[in-house]
Parts: sequence; structure tokens; C-alpha cells
Amino acid sequence: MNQSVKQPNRLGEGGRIDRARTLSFTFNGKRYTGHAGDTLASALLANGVDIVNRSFKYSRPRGIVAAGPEEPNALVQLGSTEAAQVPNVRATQQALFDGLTAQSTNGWPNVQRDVMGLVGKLGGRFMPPGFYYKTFMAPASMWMTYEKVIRMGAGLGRSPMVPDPDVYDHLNQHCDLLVVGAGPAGLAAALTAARSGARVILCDEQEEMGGSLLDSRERLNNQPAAQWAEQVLAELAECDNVTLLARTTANGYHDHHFVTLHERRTEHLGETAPVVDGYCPSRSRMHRVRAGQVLLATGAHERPLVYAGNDVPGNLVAGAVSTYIRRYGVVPGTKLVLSTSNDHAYRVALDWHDLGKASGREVVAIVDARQAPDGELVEQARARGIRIITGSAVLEAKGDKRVSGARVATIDAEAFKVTGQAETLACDTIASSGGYSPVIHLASHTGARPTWSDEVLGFVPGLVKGVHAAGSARGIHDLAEGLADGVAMAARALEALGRTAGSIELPQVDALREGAACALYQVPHEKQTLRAPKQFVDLQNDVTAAAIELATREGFESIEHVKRYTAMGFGTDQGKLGNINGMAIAARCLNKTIPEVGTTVFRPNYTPVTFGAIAGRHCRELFDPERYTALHQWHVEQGAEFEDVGQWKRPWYFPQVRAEAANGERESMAEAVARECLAVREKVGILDASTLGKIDIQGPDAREFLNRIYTNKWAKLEVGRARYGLMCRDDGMLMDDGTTSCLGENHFLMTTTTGGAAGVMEWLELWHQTEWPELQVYFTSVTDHWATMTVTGPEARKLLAEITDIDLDRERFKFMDWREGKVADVPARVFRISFTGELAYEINVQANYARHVWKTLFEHGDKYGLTPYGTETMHVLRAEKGFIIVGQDSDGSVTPEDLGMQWAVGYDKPYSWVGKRALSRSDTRRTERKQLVGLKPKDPKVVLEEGAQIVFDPDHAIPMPMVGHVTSSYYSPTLESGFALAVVKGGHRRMGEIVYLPSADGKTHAAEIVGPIFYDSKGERQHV
Amino acid sequence: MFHIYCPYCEELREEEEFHPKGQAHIARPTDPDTCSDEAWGDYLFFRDNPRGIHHELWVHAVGCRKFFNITRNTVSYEILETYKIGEEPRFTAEHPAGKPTEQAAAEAEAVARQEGVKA
Amino acid sequence: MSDHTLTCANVYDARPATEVPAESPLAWSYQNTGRPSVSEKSRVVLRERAMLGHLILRGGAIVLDDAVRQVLGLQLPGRPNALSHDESGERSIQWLSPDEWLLIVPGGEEFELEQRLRDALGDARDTAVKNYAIVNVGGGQTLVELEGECVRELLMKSTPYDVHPDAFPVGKGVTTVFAKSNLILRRPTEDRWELVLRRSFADYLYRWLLDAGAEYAIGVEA
Amino acid sequence: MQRYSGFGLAKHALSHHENWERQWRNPTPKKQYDVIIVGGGGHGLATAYYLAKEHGITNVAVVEKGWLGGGNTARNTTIVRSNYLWDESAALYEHAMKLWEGLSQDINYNVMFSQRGVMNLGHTLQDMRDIQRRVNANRLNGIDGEVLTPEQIQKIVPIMDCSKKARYPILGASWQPRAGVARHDAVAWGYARAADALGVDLLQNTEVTGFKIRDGRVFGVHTNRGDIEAKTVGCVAAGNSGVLAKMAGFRLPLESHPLQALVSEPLKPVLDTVVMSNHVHGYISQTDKGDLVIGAGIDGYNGYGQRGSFPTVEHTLQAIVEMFPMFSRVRMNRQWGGIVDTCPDACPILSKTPVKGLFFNCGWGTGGFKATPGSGHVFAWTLAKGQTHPLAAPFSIDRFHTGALVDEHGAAGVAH
Repeated sequence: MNQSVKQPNRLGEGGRIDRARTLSFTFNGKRYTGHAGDTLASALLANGVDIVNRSFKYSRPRGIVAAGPEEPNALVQLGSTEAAQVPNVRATQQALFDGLTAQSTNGWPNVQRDVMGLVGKLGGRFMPPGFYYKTFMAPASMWMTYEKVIRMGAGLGRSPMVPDPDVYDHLNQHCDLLVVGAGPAGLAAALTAARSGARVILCDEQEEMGGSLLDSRERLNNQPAAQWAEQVLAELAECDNVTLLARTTANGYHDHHFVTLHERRTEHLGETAPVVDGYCPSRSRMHRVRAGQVLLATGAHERPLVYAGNDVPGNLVAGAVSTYIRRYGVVPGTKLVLSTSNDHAYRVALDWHDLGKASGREVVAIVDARQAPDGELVEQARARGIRIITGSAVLEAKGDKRVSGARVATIDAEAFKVTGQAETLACDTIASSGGYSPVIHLASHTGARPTWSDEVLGFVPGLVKGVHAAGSARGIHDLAEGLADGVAMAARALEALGRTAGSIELPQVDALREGAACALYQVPHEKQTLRAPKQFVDLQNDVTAAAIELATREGFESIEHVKRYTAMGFGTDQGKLGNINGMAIAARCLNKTIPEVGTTVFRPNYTPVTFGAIAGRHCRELFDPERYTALHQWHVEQGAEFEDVGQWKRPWYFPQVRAEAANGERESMAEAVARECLAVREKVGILDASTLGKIDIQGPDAREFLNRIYTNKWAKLEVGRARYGLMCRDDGMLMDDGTTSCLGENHFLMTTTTGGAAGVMEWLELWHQTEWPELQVYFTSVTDHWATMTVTGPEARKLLAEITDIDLDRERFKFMDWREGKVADVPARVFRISFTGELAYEINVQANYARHVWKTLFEHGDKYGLTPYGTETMHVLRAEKGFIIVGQDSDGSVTPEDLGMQWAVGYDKPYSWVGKRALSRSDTRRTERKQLVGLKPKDPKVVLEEGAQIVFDPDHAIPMPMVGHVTSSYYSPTLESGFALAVVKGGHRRMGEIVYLPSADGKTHAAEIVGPIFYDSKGERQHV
Repeated sequence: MFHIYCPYCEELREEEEFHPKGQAHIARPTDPDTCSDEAWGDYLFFRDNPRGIHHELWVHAVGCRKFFNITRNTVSYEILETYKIGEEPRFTAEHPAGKPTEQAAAEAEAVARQEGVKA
Repeated sequence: MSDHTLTCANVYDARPATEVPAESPLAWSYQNTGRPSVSEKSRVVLRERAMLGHLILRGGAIVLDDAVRQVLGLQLPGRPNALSHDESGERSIQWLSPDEWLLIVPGGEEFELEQRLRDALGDARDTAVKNYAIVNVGGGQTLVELEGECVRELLMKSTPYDVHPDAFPVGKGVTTVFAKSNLILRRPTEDRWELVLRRSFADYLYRWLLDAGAEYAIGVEA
Repeated sequence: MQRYSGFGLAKHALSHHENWERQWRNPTPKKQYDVIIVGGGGHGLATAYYLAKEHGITNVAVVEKGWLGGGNTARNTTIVRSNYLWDESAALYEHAMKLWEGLSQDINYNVMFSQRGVMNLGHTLQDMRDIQRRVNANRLNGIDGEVLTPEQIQKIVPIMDCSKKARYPILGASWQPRAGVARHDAVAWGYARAADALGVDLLQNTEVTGFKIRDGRVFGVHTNRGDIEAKTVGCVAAGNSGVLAKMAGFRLPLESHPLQALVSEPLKPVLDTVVMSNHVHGYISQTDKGDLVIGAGIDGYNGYGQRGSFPTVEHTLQAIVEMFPMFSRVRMNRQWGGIVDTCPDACPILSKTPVKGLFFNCGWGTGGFKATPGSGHVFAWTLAKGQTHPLAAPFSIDRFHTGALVDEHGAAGVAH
């Protein structure tokens, strides 16, 4: 098979690809082949695919311009199935694999013949930057319609529409030195650090480590540069103290040297992660690195020149051409014109000439903006007979779907003028180089401002303590100097770590003398910028030099304004190619220097990262912990429905299979709750209350502590007794409640609400540690140690008596007493505390024995009608008794007095307890505060809506003055009516008044204000 | 993500183990019952909120559960010191480079405390 | 009311005297999630050490050290994050905070141990000036051991704490973040790591470990 | 002012856009103004515009230390809604909402206010109680709102996981159809252009370094470009309020925290409403350019660094993937942080201060952008009359001493 027919731009030899392995892939529905080691971009270029996409705004045909993460055009939609879709993949960073399927993200019906392209051509001039701010305003009602049309043009690729089949994970890494970038400086630095014994991580975003050494013309120790890189990598791989991460992009630099590295573990293998050994590894992995010091050897991005038609396919960044030739064996055209402002780019012409000549490739000319270039590379080009046109630049690329020629003329860069007559050179490729911008992104993430260097003609990174830059990343582009800089900067970092750098012998470099570069960004055109053919600055967002000029004309003078007005730099490439050119153009328009116009700030990510990789394994069933009690299995087996309370899964209700139903149909929630409620009121029910927070408090000052932290009094609580307590914040607002029992003179057990447990524990520690360190007391959470089962109802005593040795006599074991003894042979503490208003025992046993005790209760409970109940029934029962739920009947703006709980407030306690002072402020003394009351609906069948707003005058026009709202509302099977708790302005003195509740369906319910206790108002039943 | 030296665990730990608890050294009025509404409101709500050196209370929530103070620059996020409750900061807005005379004393005290723990 | 509740602190044996079925915090997980078997491919092996005695000890280091030496023959670890074992390796004591230690002993020993410590610390009836606390937390937590060549990588997936041997030598234990929960992580020997899990989070952590460990063919010893 | 219209655009296109005028001048500071507004963000520029337009006070300077709209106006997630719980907040935000609805026409600048609806999801029974309470209050206050069932939600947002399998299944949502998003930068620029046209001086790169105060009265400011005098000074400088207050010699009940946000790469339209979940902690919408704009949480510590902690971003994206499992393969492009001044009761301060003639408008927390027109309108009234606008009265600094907080933290619980 003739290789050249299949891949017309592939050289017969050379490159780092594996020619023995041919891979087939599909692009825009057409099949092609490439080789292992190719990127999608190199394979497309090898196959002579010119147009890879259509541009965002003007739908212009676009080709590949770069070879790395700076590529703005070649964004593709990857994936052959719906689940495997990945939008906006940069073809230059996607390794080719067999069966890869990709499409252009824009272009309809296809990128070759795109309808929108016509719109862009005709309409382009009506779409200057910010045009949408100036139109679509009339009539106002039409905007949503206009917007629908605008949105049709939105976006690049598309989201998959089904869940991701892949998983992702995180790996927490720690190291002394993180080296980002495995080019010459990075490798030298990593080796220096490795030999010092320090823990080193070296990461590199490319498929293969080595950076520019992989496609360098230069020789190290008289070998190809890549060979030296291989030797260094081999040594590093042998070191236990070194972690090498290829295909790994440092995408964000966070505080205190926390750097996130995104490792693409399987993206080079297939569109979804392949199964290995029966296991599907994570598709990609986020390394969360905490480094002692960080060395940035991130290299530089070459800047293209800005000239007319510079977006036509066939215009490339110069260095990328070399990369394609030397690394992938691909010459992306036949006739090259190189437009440059520096010596370095001459390599491109030399590579094209030396390696492409055999296959008929030709360098038409090197167009150099400098008057008298004289470096060694220039001499080499001259020696090869390549035509060099000095003092000139490519003004304009000709062609439509591929470059067909370059208009070249002499220019005066300083005066921004074309000085000579333009000549058109026939060519199909224009490579341009305007210099090299250090990759300062990561340093910029730390908040350090970069500074402009006239010598480098670029921004060099600002560095916070502990961050070092080496080589091209700080403008040192010479290979020998870059290597030495890597060693020197590593030594500096190691010194900061208190280590001595390992010794390393730098390779011999055959240095080439390079002449000075000149500053050139936008190339002048014969026509004014506004009238010239489009000169693109930001290819992805279709931002032109004219757009920047217009922005400055309209008063947008800060570079941030210019960027935002034109959208420059807001693409997925974050302006890696265009930002400096854009700033230079803005500076020219404003008659300022680049640093005067501003700096450029980058934010994470350096390159985009999938949401999945950032989420890691914390998704689906592992999104958030589910906390279970020791009785969870029993609840599941009984078919409980669960309610989320904080992270806990609590049984909500226990629907039973309907006796009369043959098909196993279960009760509705209302039916189940009614049954459970009646069981408790008439017989006996059981609740798993294990989720309540429990805090063991020991110490000589435990009692005094309780006196200060609770609103009520604890001085006289005897051993063996329990008490209900309220806890306020120091602003006087209720924060938690619960019972606390005196276990011993210096020993208490506090209970908290389920949701408040952790907060209360921290609250106690806060006051103890910061305000009252003199109090001798310790707090230990025992929430998980104890399982708590509430047995409640008239039959509770009889049931419990069957399985306990505790004396349950009503006189000897009173309401609010606790006793210890055995329940079902298990040592237990039993508390006579009631949240239902019925006779109740809260049995606490060590959680390991909970299921045994629970089951034993059921073994004995059948004859008493023992019924498990869930949180919903608990709510109904407690609300019938007017017991509040913190967070439901209170909301952070409610005081104990608002709840009518003055009885639990000890104003005369000696210490000014937490919350007391705030209760005497003018607002908390108001009589018109919202106060907790009961509401009895006029129609007993009505269950008021929880959250319903209360008004006095139902006929008042909107806005209606609202005086409170319903906090809890249920149907009571005991009372056979609906009832509610509510807060109402001045409610405590409005007993008997009628209020109204207008609901969304247009109905207004009336209700009478009553006391909050609806059942057994004397509280006799819990005392039986 | 911050890297925070816990003065009790005596090592650097990840921010995920800690919770910030607002400005440090907020003194509760010694006699709340007689202080004015203004003084009480100031204590509850009014904060310095400086741009620059700031003293804040943190808790090593997932760790030793101790509260301690951090002196941190709220712009650069650099942590200048962490210190235990009851101790005074060395770095303040007035002494951004540290209080020189007290430095030695503070260090001596810290050493003494360590000895105590060893014993 | 039993006699000792009249004292300063309520101490009692939470374990039944008779044979009563007990369930570790992972009982539900074994049933619901299952236990992948250990094979020669298993590069991580998980083993629960259920039903051990867990006590929290609070107080000043100097006061407690005396009592612990006397009762257990062990020195109270004074350095932060230190973990020490008795010679048998069965009993351990770990620094949790400057005034807090975790004692783990064979199941059944904890009640007697607590009493002996209280005796050593002073008569329980006269502790008005003695400031310490001992709390039985054995029902609320369980200990899980991890062994195998990939344990460290499994831990790196789960905790931001540095588990490199340089940072985490044998004899260290820390309370730290683990997945979206937290636990106590300890390294009693060169090859073995221990996790002390809270009961209510145990199932989540178990599922997390199996998920993160699948890559290493994690097996669970019955 | 050069009037903007579709026709004008076409006309300018024929002359290659050479004849567009500056959108605002770049004036030299005068010695004296009637009113100085410190802070050239959306709120400050709106204040200046309404001072000139509604009160005829045009001798006004807006003093901005950086570039116009460069603070939180440039760094928010652009959500506009008015469905607040408490009457006081609802009135203020609804006032803003009504101004939003005619804003593009009023200032002849398309701020792209897109009323695509905002949905606040409920995942627990308490969430649903709070939603009912808030929607009921909204309705009786004349603010549009309804409570949606999971089935209705699924219809509006078909791509969201509304199944019961979710860790925290969606039980319902509140829905404000008139709410939506706007183009944030355009709000600042539009107000700037309109205020400038009425004679207001917009002074960029002018930093206030102190206040001129005598006998408890303000009479100007010191700046890096010299002193500027005025008897009325209004500070509207989110992220800097505490620092300015300190210059004036008093403290505020404010703390400045980083609030992070992020965007995905541009995608073809897939989500045409705003979805917020307080419980799983994430909110999301899609711009007209195709980016998913995602709000992350507030970091708990004080910070002026315009960046927060990475775990906050992780948690946010976990929440987004939980709600939208298909977005797992979508990629995050960029993240950033704003600085929000938060009050203990999550409500703003629009108030006189201990210094006569000096007024503060601050503490909007995460609610600043949506309030922009209302805040400016009410604050302009306050500055013009020297007394607090009735809608602003509940938001005075005094409330932190009397205890009369307007606690939006409570049941509204909706952070953004």
C-alpha cells in the first residue's frame, strides 16, 4: 500500500510515531488512518485535512494552527456513542487511538460548505464587538424572541445527553518539590532534586515527556536531544523518591502550593476507559498535590503575527510546523512562506527544507521584519539558498479554504506603516512567529502579578515565596542556558527546603548564536485596520484587530474592558496565542506601552478539565455519606420509607401491606401515619431515636457549665433525673434543645437535635476553650455509641416490664427519671422522657446490641400491639402536645419567649448565660413579636399548608400585611381534625381570634388562634 | 487550599480539617447585664474585616478539635503564625514583621510548654 | 437506682453478662454490599477487628500518665499523634489531642480497665477536685485493618493526609479527613494500617474503600 | 448621547464603524461636586444615573480606583430574582426587578435581561416547608412565584435527575418565572454611558485614600489624584466597604469573603433556565454564548484575594454532576472569585453613618447584582434627600444594636 497516497503529508521517514502500528479513525464521517504516536491533529494534517472547524461568530473555515494546548481552532466533538461524547476536545492534545471518532463542533451542514459562513461573510460587518448591546432593544417584549435566535448560534460542542459511563478519582500527593514541565529546564531541575533525595513529582501535559527536546534540531552531548531526555527519564524512573506523571496537566495553582494535576489515564486508549483485568480504571485522575516548593518549567507559547487573512487554513504558528515535521513526520503543505521577527523561527524553514525537500517541499521565502538579521540560523538558511526578504512581513494571506499566496511588503513596524510595494508569493502555508510568551498561567493563579520584560518581549511570571520559574517559562529560551537555569532554580528550591542539591553534569550543547528579535505584533496593512481584511487576534472568539481598535475608540481603555467588550481571551484557550497581541494593539491605539495598558491575569484551569475529574468518586452512591443507625437493617426489611435528616437516613413511616389488597399494595403515607399515631395513643409504639446527638459531660464544673450554656437552671438537678433545656446563641435566638440527665454529681448526658449534634458539640468546645477555660469539664460525643429506642404508649410499662430487671413502678421510676439495669439481658440506661405525651421509656444500649434488644421487644410486643413508627408520626404526636422542633417551628429569629417557654428561662441565674443579654434589647422586648400559637382550622377536615402565610384581613389588597406563618400542620387521627402550630404577631395575647390563610389555589382558610397544646393539656398521660 | 500549622498537633495539616470561626480576640463584655445595647451589638456583630493582616479563630475540627488563632494576610492569604488561645500574636498590623522583643520570650514559652508535654 | 449512680460519675459495664447476639457497625454492610473474597490478586486486604474495647481518656497528661503506667504498664504518649502498643500488641493508646487519648483493648477488658484507671486516678467518690473523664465509646466505633502492597495508594485516594513513610512512620496515628467523612488513621506496624471508623459512617466508608480498592482487587477477610 | 438602535448599527457598518462615539468621557476631576459616589461598580453607576435622571443632580463624581464595573459586577453569576422571604427584602428586590424589566430601553443599552425563570430546588421536607413559606409570602407581596412538583420540574428541565435514586431526591421547587439572568458587564457600561451623558464625571483609576471630615461631617475625599470636595458622599464599594469605613473612623458589621464561580466550555444550548439548589450546594445556568455558569460556595474565611479554596469548587461540581449526571464529561474552563461583603443577617446595609453626609450602601453579600437598579435608585433618593428611602429604612446599621435584623438566613435560606 502506498503510504503517501493514504497520508499525503506524511514523510517517508522520521518522527516519533510508530509506523508499524496504523490506526484508523473517523473525522466528520470520513475514515482516515494515522499511526500510534500521532495526535488527532497530526493525523489530520498528515491526511491533508485543511478545514477542521468553522469559527464561532463569522463561521469562517479554520484549520489547525498550533500543536499544543494553545490551539484555538481545532476543537472537535469526540465520541461514537452518546455516552462517550466529549465536547470541545483540542485535536492537538488528543492522542490518536484506533476507532477514534470526531466531528467539527461547528458548521452546518458541514465544515466544507457551511450555510452560516455566508451569514458571517455578509453579516460580519454588522457584528462589531458589542453589537448586541446596541440593538435588539425594541420593542422590549421582543428580546426573549431575539435571544432565542441568538442562542441558536451558541456553543461549540454539545453535552452528552446520557450519564457518563466512566468514573474518575483523586489522588492526594505530597512532595518536597513539584516540577511542572518535562522539557530541558524541567528535566534538569527534576534530576537535580532527585539526586538530593527530596520527594519530587515531575509532570508534563504531553503524551511523551521531553518537551522541546523531542523536536529540537539541537544535539546534546553530540546525540539527538531526545536521547538525552530519554536517559534522564530513565534515571528518574528508577528513583523511589520521584513520581513521573506524563499526560498530566498542572491546571490550577492554589494557595500554599496546592496544585491540581489532571492526569489523562485512558484518554489515549479509547473514548471510554477500557476494562483492565476485569476492572475499569478511572478515565482520568486529579492529583491534589501539596508541594513544599514548586518549580515551573512550563516553557513558552509562540505568538503568531496578526495580519490580514491570518485565519485561512494553512496559516500556522511557526514552531508548530517544526513540531509536526520532526515529531510526527508530517509536513503540513508544500510551499512555505515564513514570516518572522526573530531568529528562532528560522528552524522551521530549515526543517521544511531539510526534511521536506525530498518529497518536493519548498521554502518560498523567509520574510523577516528585521533589517539585517545575522544569527547563525539565518546564515544556515542563506547557505541553503533560501530566499530571505528582510525588513518585511506578510501583510495578507490570500485564499479562501486554504492559503494560496502571501502578500509581502516592507514595513515600518514602529510607525505602523507599509513602506513598500507588496509582492504576492504563491504558497499554501504561511508560518509566522512574533516571539515567545512565557507560560505564566500557573504563577498568575497564585495572585502574583506578571511583569513585562522588554528584553523577553513578553510577560515574565511574578512569583510568590516558594515558587520558582526556570528556562523558557521566564524568558530564557536558549537551550544551554535553560538547562543550567533548571539546575540553578532547583538548587534554590532545595535550599529553601533545607536540602543540598544533587550534583548533575550538564550536557554539552552546540550553541547557536541568535540575533536579537524585534517587536512585531500586528502587521500594518495598506488599508486602515477598520477597512482592511480581517486581521484576527483571538481566533476562537473571532476577535479582530479592528474590534480592539473600535473598543478603544469607544472608551474602553483598560485592557480588562477591552477583553470583556470584545470577548478576547474568553475562549477555551484563554487567549494563549492572542492576548499579548491584543494588548499590543490596544497599546498602539491608546498610545501607551503594553505594561501601561495592563497585565494579563489567568485563572484556573490552564486547560479545561472535565467536571467528572474534579468531582472524583464523590458522585452517585458516594456523593454524600448516608448515616445509618444500628437498626437500619431492620427498618429496610420492614419496608420503611426514609427521610433525609442531615446525612442520616431515618425511617419516615412504615407502610404495611394492606390487609384487603391481594396484590401486595401498601398503605399510603396518610394511612400509615394514622395507624402509627393511634397505636401510640392507644397501645404502644416504638421509635428509633438513635440519631439524636448525645454528649457525655464529665468534670467538677459540668453543672456550672450547663448553667451557663442553657437558658434554664441546672443547679438542683439530682442524680437520676433528667431535664429539658434550651440553648441560645449569644444573640438570644434559639439554637438547639434537648434533655440532659444527671448521671453522677460530675457526670451528665446531654442530648441534642439530630441535625444539631455536631454544631452543639463544637459550640460547647468553643465556649469552654475560648471563654471559660477555667471550668473543669470534658465533652465526648457518644452519639454513635448508644442506640436509643423510644417505647411509648399506654402499654409501654407492661411491655418493658417483661424484659427488664428495672423497677418500673410509677412512684419509684417517675417521669423525667432515668434508671439503669438490663433490658433483654443487655445493660441499659432507661430514661422516662416523653416526646409523644404518652408514657414513654427511652432505652439506651450499646449500639452493638441494639438489634437484639429491638427484636426482643417485638417478640414480646405483639400482644400489646407494638407498632414501629417513623419521624412523620413522631411529628404529629409531638405537635399535638405543642412540643417544638428547632429549625421547623423556629428559624434563627425566634427567642424562647417567642415560643412561650419562659418557664425554661432562668433570668435570675447568677451567671449571665449565653443569650441572656440579647433578650433585653428593644427588638426582643417588643410585644408584637411573632409568637408560637396553635391554629385550629374552622373546617376540621382542612389540614393547613405548612408554610402558609397568615393575615388578619383576607380582603386586603395585595400586598397583604402578613402576620405570621404555619410552622407545623398535620391531620390528627386522635382529634379527628387538622391542627397546626404557627407563629403570629402578638399571638400570645390573641387567643380565640380568627386569622386567615390565603393559599395558592385561591382558597382562603380561616383558623382560630388557640394554645399550642392540643392533646392532654394537663400532661397527665406521660405521668401515668 | 490553605496549609495550616496546628499548634496542638504540631504539624501542618490541610484546610479540609479546619473550620474558620471568624475574627479572633472578640471579648465578651465582662458584665453583659449592665453593658449597653451598643456594646452588646458591637460584640455580636461588628468586625474589623481588614485588608491585610488579620487575626482569626479557627478550629481543628477534624483533628484535635482545639480552637486556636491564625494571623493571616487576607490579600495574599499567607499565614504568618498560628498560636494557642490565650497567647498574643507576634505579627500584627502595627508589627507586620513581628514584634522583635517579644519574639524570644514567646519562643522560650513555647519550648517550656513542649517540655511540659514531654513530662 | 443502682449504687454507683450516686457517685460523681456513672460507670457501668455495657456488655451483657450472658451470650447476646452482637453486631458490629459493619454487619449491615456485609449483608447489603457483600464481602469480596481475598485472592492472590488482592493487593489490599481489609479485615475488621470488631467488638474491641474503646475508651476515651480525657485529662492532663501528667495526671493520666501515672495512672496509665500503673494500670496498663504503658507510657502515655505525650507527643502529638503518637501511638503506642503494649508488648503483645493487643492494647494500644493513642494521642488524640493535648488532653485526649484513645485506648483500644481486647473486647471485654474495657470495663475493668476503666474502673482500675478511675481507682488509680482517685476515689471515684471523691473526685471533686480531680478533673478527668473516661468514656466508653466501644459501641460507636470499629477498627478496620488494611494490608497489602497498594494500601498506601488506596489511602492516597481517600485522605489528604500524607501517608508517605517519611511523614507517617510506624507508631503514628491521626484524626483526619477520609473521603467525605473522617476517621482515625494509624500505622501500628510497617505493613499494617488501621482505620477507626464511627459507627454511623461505617457503611459509607466501607463502600468507599471497596470502590477505591476495586482497582487493587481488594478482598475482605471474613 | 449617540442613540443605539439596529438601524444605527447598520449605518455605522457602512462607514466601517469609524464614527462610533466614546461611550463615556475620561474627565479630569473637578475640585468640587455636589455628590461623590465612591465605587464605580454597577450599584455606584446606577446611583449616579438615578441622581442625575430622577433628582436632577448632575454635578456628581463617581470615584473608581480601578476600571468601571471591575468588582463584583464583573465576577458574578448574573442571576436576577426577587423572591425573597421577608417583606423588607422582597420589597427592595422587587423594586429592582421592576426596574430591570425596562432597563435596556431606559438606558438605551441592551443589558440582555433574560427572564428565563429561576428554580430553587427542595430536597428535604424542611426545604419544602421553607419553599412553601417563601412562595406564599411572595404571592401575598405581589411577587410571582409558584411551587413546582418533581414532575413539573422534570418538564421544565428534562436533563435534570429528578429520580428517587438521587442521594437527596428532588421533592419540589420554587419557581419565579420573571426571574432570570442579565449580561453583567453591560449593566455597568450601560449605566456608565447613561450617567455620563447626563453630565456625571466617571473618574477611573482614582482611589480614595481618606475622607475629609470636620466636626463629624464629611466634606470630601482624599484621592491619589488630589482632594475632591462634596458635602454628600455615598460609598458603594463591595469588597472595600470595611476598609472605607475604617478610613471614616467606624466599623461595620461586615465580613468580606471569597465567593467562587466557574464556567464550562461553550456548549450548544442545553439548559434554558436557572437552577439553584441550596441543599446540594450548586446553581447553574447557560449563557447566550453557551457557557454553563456555575456558582460555587462562599469560603468561610475573610479574603480579599479574589480566589477561594479548591475543595469549594470540588463540592460544587459534585453537586452539579449529582443533579446533571450527563455533565460529567463537560469540561470546566475557568474559575474565579469575587469578594462579597456579608452581613450577619444576610441583608444589605443602606444607611446613614456616624459621620454626617456620609452614607453607606454595602453588605449585599451574594445578592448584589440582582439588586443593582433598585439599590441605585433607592440610594440616589437617599443621597438626594439626605434621609433614608422608605424601602431602605429597615436596612440601617442601627438594627445590629436594637436586634431588629431582617434575617434572610432563616427560612429563606437561599444564598444567591
